[in-house]
Amino acid sequence: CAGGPKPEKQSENHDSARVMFDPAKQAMDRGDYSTAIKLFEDLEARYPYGPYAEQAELDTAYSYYQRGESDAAVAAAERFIKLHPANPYVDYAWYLKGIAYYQAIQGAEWDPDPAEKAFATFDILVKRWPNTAYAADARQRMAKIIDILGQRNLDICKFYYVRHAYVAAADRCTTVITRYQLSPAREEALYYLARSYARMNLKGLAQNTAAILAYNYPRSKYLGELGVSGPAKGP
Amino acid sequence: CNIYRVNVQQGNVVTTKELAELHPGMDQLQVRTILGSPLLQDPWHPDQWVYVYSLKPAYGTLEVRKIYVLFDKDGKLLGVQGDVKAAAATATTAS
Amino acid sequence: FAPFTVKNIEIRGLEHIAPGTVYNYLPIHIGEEIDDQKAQEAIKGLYATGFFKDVSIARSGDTMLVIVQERPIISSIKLEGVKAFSKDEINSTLKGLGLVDRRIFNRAMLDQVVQGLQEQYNGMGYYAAKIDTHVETLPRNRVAIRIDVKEGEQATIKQLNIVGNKAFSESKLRGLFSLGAPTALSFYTKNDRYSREKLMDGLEKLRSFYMDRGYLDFDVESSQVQVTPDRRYVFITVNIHEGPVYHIQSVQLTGNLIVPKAELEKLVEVKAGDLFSRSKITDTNSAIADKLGDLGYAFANVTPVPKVDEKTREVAMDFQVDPGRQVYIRHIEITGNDKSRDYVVRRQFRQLEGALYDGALVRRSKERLQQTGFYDKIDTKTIPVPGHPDQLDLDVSVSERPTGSFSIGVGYSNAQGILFNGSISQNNFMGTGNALSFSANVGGLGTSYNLSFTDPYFTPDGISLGFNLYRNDTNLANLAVAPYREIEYGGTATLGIPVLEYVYDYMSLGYSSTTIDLTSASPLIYTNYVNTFGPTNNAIIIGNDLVYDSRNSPIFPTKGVYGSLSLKASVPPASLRWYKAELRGDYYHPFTSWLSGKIGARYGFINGYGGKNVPFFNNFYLGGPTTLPGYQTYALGPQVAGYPVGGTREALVDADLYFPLPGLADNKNFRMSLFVASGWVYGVDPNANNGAGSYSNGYFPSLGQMRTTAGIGFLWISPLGPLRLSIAAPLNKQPGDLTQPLQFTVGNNF
Amino acid sequence: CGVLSWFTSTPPKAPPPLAKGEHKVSFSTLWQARLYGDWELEPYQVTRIAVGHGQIVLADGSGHLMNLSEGGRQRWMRRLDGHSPRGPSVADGIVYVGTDAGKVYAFTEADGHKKWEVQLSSEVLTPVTVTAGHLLVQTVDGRLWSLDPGDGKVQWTFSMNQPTLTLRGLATPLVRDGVVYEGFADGNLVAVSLASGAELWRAPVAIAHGDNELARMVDVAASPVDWHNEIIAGAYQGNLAAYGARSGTQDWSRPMSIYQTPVIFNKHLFVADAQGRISAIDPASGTVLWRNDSLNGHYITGLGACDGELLAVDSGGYLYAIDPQGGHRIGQEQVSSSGIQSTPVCLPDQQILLMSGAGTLYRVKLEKR
Repeated sequence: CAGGPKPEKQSENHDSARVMFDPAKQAMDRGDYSTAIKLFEDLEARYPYGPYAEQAELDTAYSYYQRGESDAAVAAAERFIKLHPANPYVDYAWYLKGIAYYQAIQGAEWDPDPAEKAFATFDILVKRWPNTAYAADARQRMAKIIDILGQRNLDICKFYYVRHAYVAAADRCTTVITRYQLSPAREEALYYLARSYARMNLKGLAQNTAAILAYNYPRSKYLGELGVSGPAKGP
Repeated sequence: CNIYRVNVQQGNVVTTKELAELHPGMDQLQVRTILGSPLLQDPWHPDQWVYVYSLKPAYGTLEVRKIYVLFDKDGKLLGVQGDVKAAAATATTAS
Repeated sequence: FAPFTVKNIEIRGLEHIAPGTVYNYLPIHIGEEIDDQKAQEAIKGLYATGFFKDVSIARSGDTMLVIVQERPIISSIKLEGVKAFSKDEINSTLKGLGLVDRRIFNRAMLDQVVQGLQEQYNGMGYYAAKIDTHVETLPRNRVAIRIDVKEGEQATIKQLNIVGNKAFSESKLRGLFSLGAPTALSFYTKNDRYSREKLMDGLEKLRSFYMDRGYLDFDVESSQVQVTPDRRYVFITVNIHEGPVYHIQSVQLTGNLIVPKAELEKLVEVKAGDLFSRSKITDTNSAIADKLGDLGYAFANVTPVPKVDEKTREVAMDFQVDPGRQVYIRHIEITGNDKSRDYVVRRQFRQLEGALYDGALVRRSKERLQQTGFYDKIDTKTIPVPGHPDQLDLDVSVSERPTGSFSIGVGYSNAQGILFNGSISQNNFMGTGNALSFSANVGGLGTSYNLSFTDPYFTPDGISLGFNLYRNDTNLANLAVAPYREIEYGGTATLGIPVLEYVYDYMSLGYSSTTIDLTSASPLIYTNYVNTFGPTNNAIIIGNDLVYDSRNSPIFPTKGVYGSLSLKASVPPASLRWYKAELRGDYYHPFTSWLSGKIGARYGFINGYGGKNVPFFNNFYLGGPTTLPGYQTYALGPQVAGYPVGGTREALVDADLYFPLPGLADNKNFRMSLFVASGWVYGVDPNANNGAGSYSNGYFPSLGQMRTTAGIGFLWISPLGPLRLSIAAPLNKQPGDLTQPLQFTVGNNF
Repeated sequence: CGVLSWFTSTPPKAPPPLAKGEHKVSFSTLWQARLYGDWELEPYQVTRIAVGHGQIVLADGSGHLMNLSEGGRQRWMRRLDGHSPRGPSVADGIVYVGTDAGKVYAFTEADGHKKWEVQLSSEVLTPVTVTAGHLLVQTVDGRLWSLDPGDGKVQWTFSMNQPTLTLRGLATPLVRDGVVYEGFADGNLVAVSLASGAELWRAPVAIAHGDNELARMVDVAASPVDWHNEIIAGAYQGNLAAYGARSGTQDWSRPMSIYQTPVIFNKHLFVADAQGRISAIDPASGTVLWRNDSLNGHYITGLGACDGELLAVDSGGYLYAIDPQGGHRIGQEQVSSSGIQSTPVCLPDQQILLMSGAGTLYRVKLEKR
């Protein structure tokens, strides 16, 4: 995480705050996060303002994140953002909030809530601070989230397709195609969309979809089954 | 004894009475208030809405009814196609 | 001041907050024009941050002067003298309002807390309560807050007086109120403590009491709460106007009924001639709305329009039905499933996406989710889809319950003494909904190993497939039962087919091999069997169990019915030849939110065929904590030379009352029960062929033989597995019965 | 089991002893009569003992109305629907009584024959004020009723809306020259025409203030008293104020919390406030002549006057004599351990009638030392 902030001129407050800050920082650096959190929170109670307090708030969030307590990390990061919206390290706070949510993601087949919240937080980060050090990593994680959510909607599409609920299947696959185009699930989603349309006797839509599948994925293994050969004419 | 299955109903119920209320030139909002919003999003043709109704009874074959609603470029109703009546859809569960 | 363009912004009075923060919340920037109106906006914006006690904007030349006074930070909050509420209840409200250490202090918030607390104290009848706060300023713009409370005594109700009642006695009406003058039980019910909610709730009960008995014009004209000057006693006066009794003149159904009128008329609970009853009318409304809800009309509503005829004191009821639009479910969003995979939850849903909304299906789906036993909290909410008035999303949030138990432990049961058991079982294995478990038990009765796997959704339609393999080495020597040692191993495959909504049919095929070796004390009946059929026998068992299960939870059911008919037979080419039928039925009924009851019955018989009689090791055994508490395990039934030998017929009936442990009402893993059970195992004639015993095939027990016990039970689903304690007294003990009043088992015993 | 709640409540405080040399008056109980039925009166509401010629009429806590002879012997007794916390009134041979079941009765004083009874809308919590042609009562739902003495029919009603939380106890209406003056639970003193019930004027004796229902209670529960066409009224947690009888304009007002009815004799107004401090006030100007704080914290249940001395009674069952000029206590005696429930009634030859919370009638002799 970022280096310590440059000390400010108020002498009296500055020294006694630092006296409390250093042991907490050392505890964090050696990985003893629970003591670090305790010391940081004591410091904030005694010296609620000033650079050390701000740094303590950030480090508390980071320590919670390292201990895997994503909710507490998110809460600490949010408090920093409200208190110091103009602080130079506020982009780091947004990033911390994002990775705390990201940490709680279990995968495509589980609770989608943390994934959606992580995506929204990273989205704000990359839009407000496009060239911050954390934007690159944030974009990478956003792509990963798109893959996960895309796969999730594809799984649900297949769940309903097998149970003859073709409108539901088509709708879920369309969500993959429209909202998660970059996810690898798009290919299979196009395939199941085409089959759903076929099952519902919507021949025109089925052919369109098959053509788009062929156009985007010329060597897709699903083309054979759809009775579509190679790169047909465009949609 | 056969397995207990559940009827599978999908899509919008559109009655001939509602269809009769449509007349060309209506905008999309008017069509939506009469027919309701289509459950099936057509990703490829923004100016075409597809109202599908399907019912697969627990032990019977799938029966599908579909209605295409077509709009011109600036969203005015052009016309309606499709088997408004309950056409017996061919059994396509074979594949 | 006159509007001017801001060349420079200067902020004064900042002690700790960074200037950047103020700039960020200031809506005005350098180079912009500022006038009074914009200045006001800026001031409002800065106040909204909650950081500042005072904000003002002035002009000096072309610089905009922003003068602020920071609000202090709370460094500590102390709360003294609170006894009526739990401390953390108050702390969480304080936290909610932001009155926590390290937060910014705001006088208005403190007053709000004090007022809220006073309001709550008044609500609970602490009329003499006094709350005062001390805010002590500390260096570096911090404050220490102390709230001390003198609660005083809680005012008790001296008298609840109802004036104007003619049709019903005052004591009957007072019974409707949960508050009133002190009674012997007041120390427990606290009914003599005044609170506004209790009064309002009582008035509502009074109103529905009258409105359900024909008093259409009933009205509570006024209700007064009076307190004595020393604020120790409260008097409540309720002045009512009963009005005449009304009857229903006629009932009509109007509006767009969607379904044929006759179908809805069946749901109407009031008919001409009945007394007017508000609850029957509201029940009719919801019955019709539910019926339409099942056909997609989620927003159907029914307005009962009464036409009152003062003279004849009759009311013509017109139920106006407005179905509203048919509504569809677009998406079902499942959250909170941090263990079960999405499809494990989704497959329990009878309501599909992209389909008409059906209230009954949603209710049934929630019930099915509960029956999995995977979740302890299930909330479903319908959220309208923006822009599509006729579409809803169904949000399902579940909170998972630990479904697995990895237990290596020590068990104890009277029957087996110390019991070592280890089991790994997980009925939501890797979140797939499949159940996998392996268990090993070593105990006084011998050892048993069992591996079982079930996939409840082998096919999308819900056909389940399960296997289990087992090996039991049993030594009945130290039981009070006819001693023999038995080694049995085998396996079964079961296919579960859903036949109706609540009905499953399980077809099973199994193989088992049993080797017996007798001891010197084994009764003649056993030695005869072994001599004729040899010590080792195997069996190919085909079985069909038909199960009806609508219980609301597999662990602690309080509602629903469980019934099963099980037919099993051991068929050639295996050596054993028998067929067995067992019938079981349990009916659960909830009396109140915490009290529920069950009546159950079990009957079974087993016969040999093809010239072979029933192998004694397949006999029915009854007795013990899980079947007939109060009798030793397997100790019921006819005895041969002082040893119970089980029987080829079993009959058992029981009635139980379930209630939570007092004080632990909301803990889901504890339950107590009062029970009466009566059962008997028979079909063996102990003194036939000179004491060697023989099998008679009379099917029904004589009532005299049925042993009955009654007692109290205690069940705790502990991490070690179910812990069962029962104290039961046999009511018609006969000489030679092997009873055991106190029985205790921990961990699963086989 | 009302008694149970008595024991759980804290025992009333004993008063401080008299100052040396001040003991000028002593009381001795002549007789006491245990009344019929079990008792459970309310020590917060002054019960009236009506004294006819040679007879004492009173009501007990369990719904009995009794007529006793001077010597305390019971002459007749009637059972009422509900009980009557504020007791009966007697006027030209007729006993009028209202009950908490909302009924008003009229009995002949001589033989207790019931002339009529009528049902009102709520609890009748005031004794019946009897005037020529009108009976006046107030019910708990804030309604002032005027009934025809002949048959009890309702002549007119006047009502004020009630705050959600009020004090237990209502002001007995005062009637002067064809005008009814009555205090209400919302803190107003209202003048109403006796004949028609039309409102003449209303004056706020106190304005509700404070942030919760309790602090906002400002009931005018003490009955108004009149002095030289001025009406003096007091409000709980409010003021003691005087108003022109005709105009309703306020002459003077003094912040004080009052719920017991003040007493006027030899040109002084004596009043006991909610904290138990007794003061003497010049009714014309409202200035306080003296204030006796020795009974602070006591629950004064009634004020009276007898043989030139000021009398006070409290929930501890003590009867006090106070020098009207100097304001210090000159006599005190515990008449009953269960609190005095009625205002002291002064009989000729220095005798005082008192009724205790547990339902015993005392006849006490006052002797000057």
